[in-house]
Amino acid sequence: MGNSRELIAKRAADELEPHSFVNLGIGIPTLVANYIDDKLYTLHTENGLLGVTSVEEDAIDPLIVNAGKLPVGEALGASYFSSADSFAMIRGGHIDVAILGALQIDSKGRIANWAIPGKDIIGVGGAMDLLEGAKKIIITTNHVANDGRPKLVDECTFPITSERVAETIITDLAVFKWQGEHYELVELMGDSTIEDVQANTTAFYTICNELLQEGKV
Amino acid sequence: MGNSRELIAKRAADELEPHSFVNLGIGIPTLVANYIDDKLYTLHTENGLLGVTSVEEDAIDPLIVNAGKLPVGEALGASYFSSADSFAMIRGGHIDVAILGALQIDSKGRIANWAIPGKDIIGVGGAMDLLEGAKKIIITTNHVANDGRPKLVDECTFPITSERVAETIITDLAVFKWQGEHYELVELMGDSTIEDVQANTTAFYTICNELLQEGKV
Amino acid sequence: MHLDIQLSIDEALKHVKSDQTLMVGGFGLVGSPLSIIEHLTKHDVSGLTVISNNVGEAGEGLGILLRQGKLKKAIGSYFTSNRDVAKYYNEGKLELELLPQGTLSEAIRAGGAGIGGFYTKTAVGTNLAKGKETKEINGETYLLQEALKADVAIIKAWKADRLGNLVYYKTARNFNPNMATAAAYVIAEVDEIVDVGELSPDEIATPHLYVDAIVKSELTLTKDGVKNIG
Amino acid sequence: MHLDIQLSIDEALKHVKSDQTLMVGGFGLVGSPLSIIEHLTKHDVSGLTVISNNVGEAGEGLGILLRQGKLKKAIGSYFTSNRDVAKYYNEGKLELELLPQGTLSEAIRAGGAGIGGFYTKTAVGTNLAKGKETKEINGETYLLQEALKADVAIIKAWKADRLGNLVYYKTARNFNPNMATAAAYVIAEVDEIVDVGELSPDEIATPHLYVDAIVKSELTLTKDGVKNIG
Repeated sequence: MGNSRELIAKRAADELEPHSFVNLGIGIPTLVANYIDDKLYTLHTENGLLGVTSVEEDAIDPLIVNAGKLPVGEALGASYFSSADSFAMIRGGHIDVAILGALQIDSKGRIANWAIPGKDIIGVGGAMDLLEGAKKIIITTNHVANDGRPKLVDECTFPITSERVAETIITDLAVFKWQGEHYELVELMGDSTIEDVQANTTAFYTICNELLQEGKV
Repeated sequence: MGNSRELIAKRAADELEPHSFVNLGIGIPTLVANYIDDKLYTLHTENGLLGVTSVEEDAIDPLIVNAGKLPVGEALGASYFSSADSFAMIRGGHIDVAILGALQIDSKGRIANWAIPGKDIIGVGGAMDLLEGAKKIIITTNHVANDGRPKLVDECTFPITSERVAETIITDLAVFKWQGEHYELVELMGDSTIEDVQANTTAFYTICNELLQEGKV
Repeated sequence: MHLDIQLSIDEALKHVKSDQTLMVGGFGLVGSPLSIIEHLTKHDVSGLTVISNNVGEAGEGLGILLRQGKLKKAIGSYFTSNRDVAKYYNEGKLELELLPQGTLSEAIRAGGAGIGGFYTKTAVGTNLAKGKETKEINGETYLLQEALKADVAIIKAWKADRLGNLVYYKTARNFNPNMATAAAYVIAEVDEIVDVGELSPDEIATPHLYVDAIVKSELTLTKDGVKNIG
Repeated sequence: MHLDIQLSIDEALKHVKSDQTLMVGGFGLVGSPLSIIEHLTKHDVSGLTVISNNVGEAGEGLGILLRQGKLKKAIGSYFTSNRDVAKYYNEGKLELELLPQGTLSEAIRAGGAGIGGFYTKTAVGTNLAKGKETKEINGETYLLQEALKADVAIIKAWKADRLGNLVYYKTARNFNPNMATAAAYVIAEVDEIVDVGELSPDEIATPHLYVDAIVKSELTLTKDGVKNIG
């Protein structure tokens, strides 16, 4: 489990173009920071810091935290700003990529990651702003929920976070890319097979030619 | 003329409550700065400075100017900010008093001070924002226009700057205060008489009891 | 002379009255006016509406006010971290208004800037859009969010000069500068009060016209939790 | 390594093309990107829409571009100080859109912040409200103003680090930080370029994600007018 999370995070890092501005969500997305050169990327956290880096235990400043309220460090060239200014950056389209977790992803490319039906809806944080505003969305998540049910479903049964499509999905089984109308399975993770993906996915998707030709079906 | 301008400015200064935040318009309003203790008042200029003070010729910094693009100084405790932040202060009701000039003032308390009919309307600056946002408006102006015509008229023939009522009018002849429905003449300036005011005013106004009792009519 | 606006916390808190709306700065406990909140728990007020990203933690910060029954309503973006909030909400003891964090912070800024409302794409098509007006602008759908204002804001800054000019410290800034603009009375808790002129005019984040009272911190957030420094 | 975004002015200006919308910082000549404008007068572009508080002065700054026939439209708050503007407007050679200065600066901020439009009371009931939607919010009438955005912004800052973080100098700040957020490509003219880390993280007014190119000033505004420092 820990290992698959690291694998997903590492794969997400490969998606990033050098010199891009990236916001990392809570959970697996946070681990992406371990796989990127912080001279090549600039990390943003919505509570008001551009230029997030890791921090050693003995250098922790309790007043420097990320959106998950975890201690972080200040990169060279960093800047601080208010919440309103921070979300102006996000909403205004100035963040190149947001890497986020998801509870569900559906055939329309929509994400649900803020509320569970039947449970009280009492927290949304910056999820909706990031999904709306970031130029590109990468979803990192385990392929199935803790109860074994598919997370990639035909239509979200959990409340959606945005109508906006997430361009890239990276799970412990596979990588999917949005192709204008639907997702395409473009890569298998680790030693997973197309059968593994099919058995655990109820969302519609196509399979890219390369995988079909490699006879991975 | 110069003297009456100074007289008006001096009288306007008397209207200010200690520790208030004041924006001074171009013309006579700018002169008000000469009659106030800058330890007791904080002057705002809409191009982005709170804490305006006068500057000696040899200390002029060409990059510190007021809204009239004239060189000013930086008071102790001053701060600089962007145009959007500066007008947020104005529009948000954080400026206690704006002292402005006027081309016309009408019986409804409305001010015209940004455009002349027949001339091209190509400049408004911060006039509308100030009239809308300042908690209190003091108009300082000569009682009549350069051509001798009244400025206090029944209804503005020039385009109005705002529907908002200006609370106090100070001219070289008199001081008027808005009384909920109309202006009241509350004070005569210099050695002017009520007859002078009447001869040069077409706006409706009442005369306060004190002046009537003093037999100034 | 210029006004020295330093007050004791209890003097400043005389401006907080029952049934008012209160803005409270901070992201969790970071940048939260911990000392003012602590004093507020001892004030006899009720029926408060709080506008704050969170309602503190269970039994900490604003969480104490909740347990004391002083809160009528909370407007914020993330109440999940205080388990009491769901409990009080379900028991009908607390009203909630949940806003996306960016919409919340922008609505506070709008309140301070004299903006009646604004159009955002955030939350369009979601459950949080329910009951809100939409509008097409240049072919895209936006949601109307009205401005938020408060009677009193209690905020945390790093340093103040005696006039009330403020600077903030790192990610302890968060909602504080925006809340400083959006309330009729603003109380800023600060770690340090310096002489007028010591803060550079180009660096001041909150000009003093926004601040009505400055009070000294008695509590501070350390690596090992909240500590008394009074 | 981090990108060094310093360019020559002419390289940076390759991003300005005919028929684009250009934001230009400055309040009069104060905080105006004088060197970039000077170079732009030598570029072969036309049909430009400029969003700027003024159109420079007659034959100075943006006023030269006007005389060269490069401007199609000007959006601003105060064109009065350049007498040419009225002349070109009356001859049908220049379109004008006049906005109150606060509405102009807020519309630019909105453009950068992903706000589609906002409601302001400024200009309600005046000639500048003509053709604009109104709305009642809490019993008061507001006017809808849509956001402004641009293809390119040319702005002036005081210091930049090599990443493009910016700080501004006194009242030369004005429209510059807001314009830095509201254009697809942002060119910042600066007096001084310092190493990364020299600007304090709490003081940076424009974080580098907003800035695409930094160029060195060749002209500066002195008490005796514009001087060459190249």
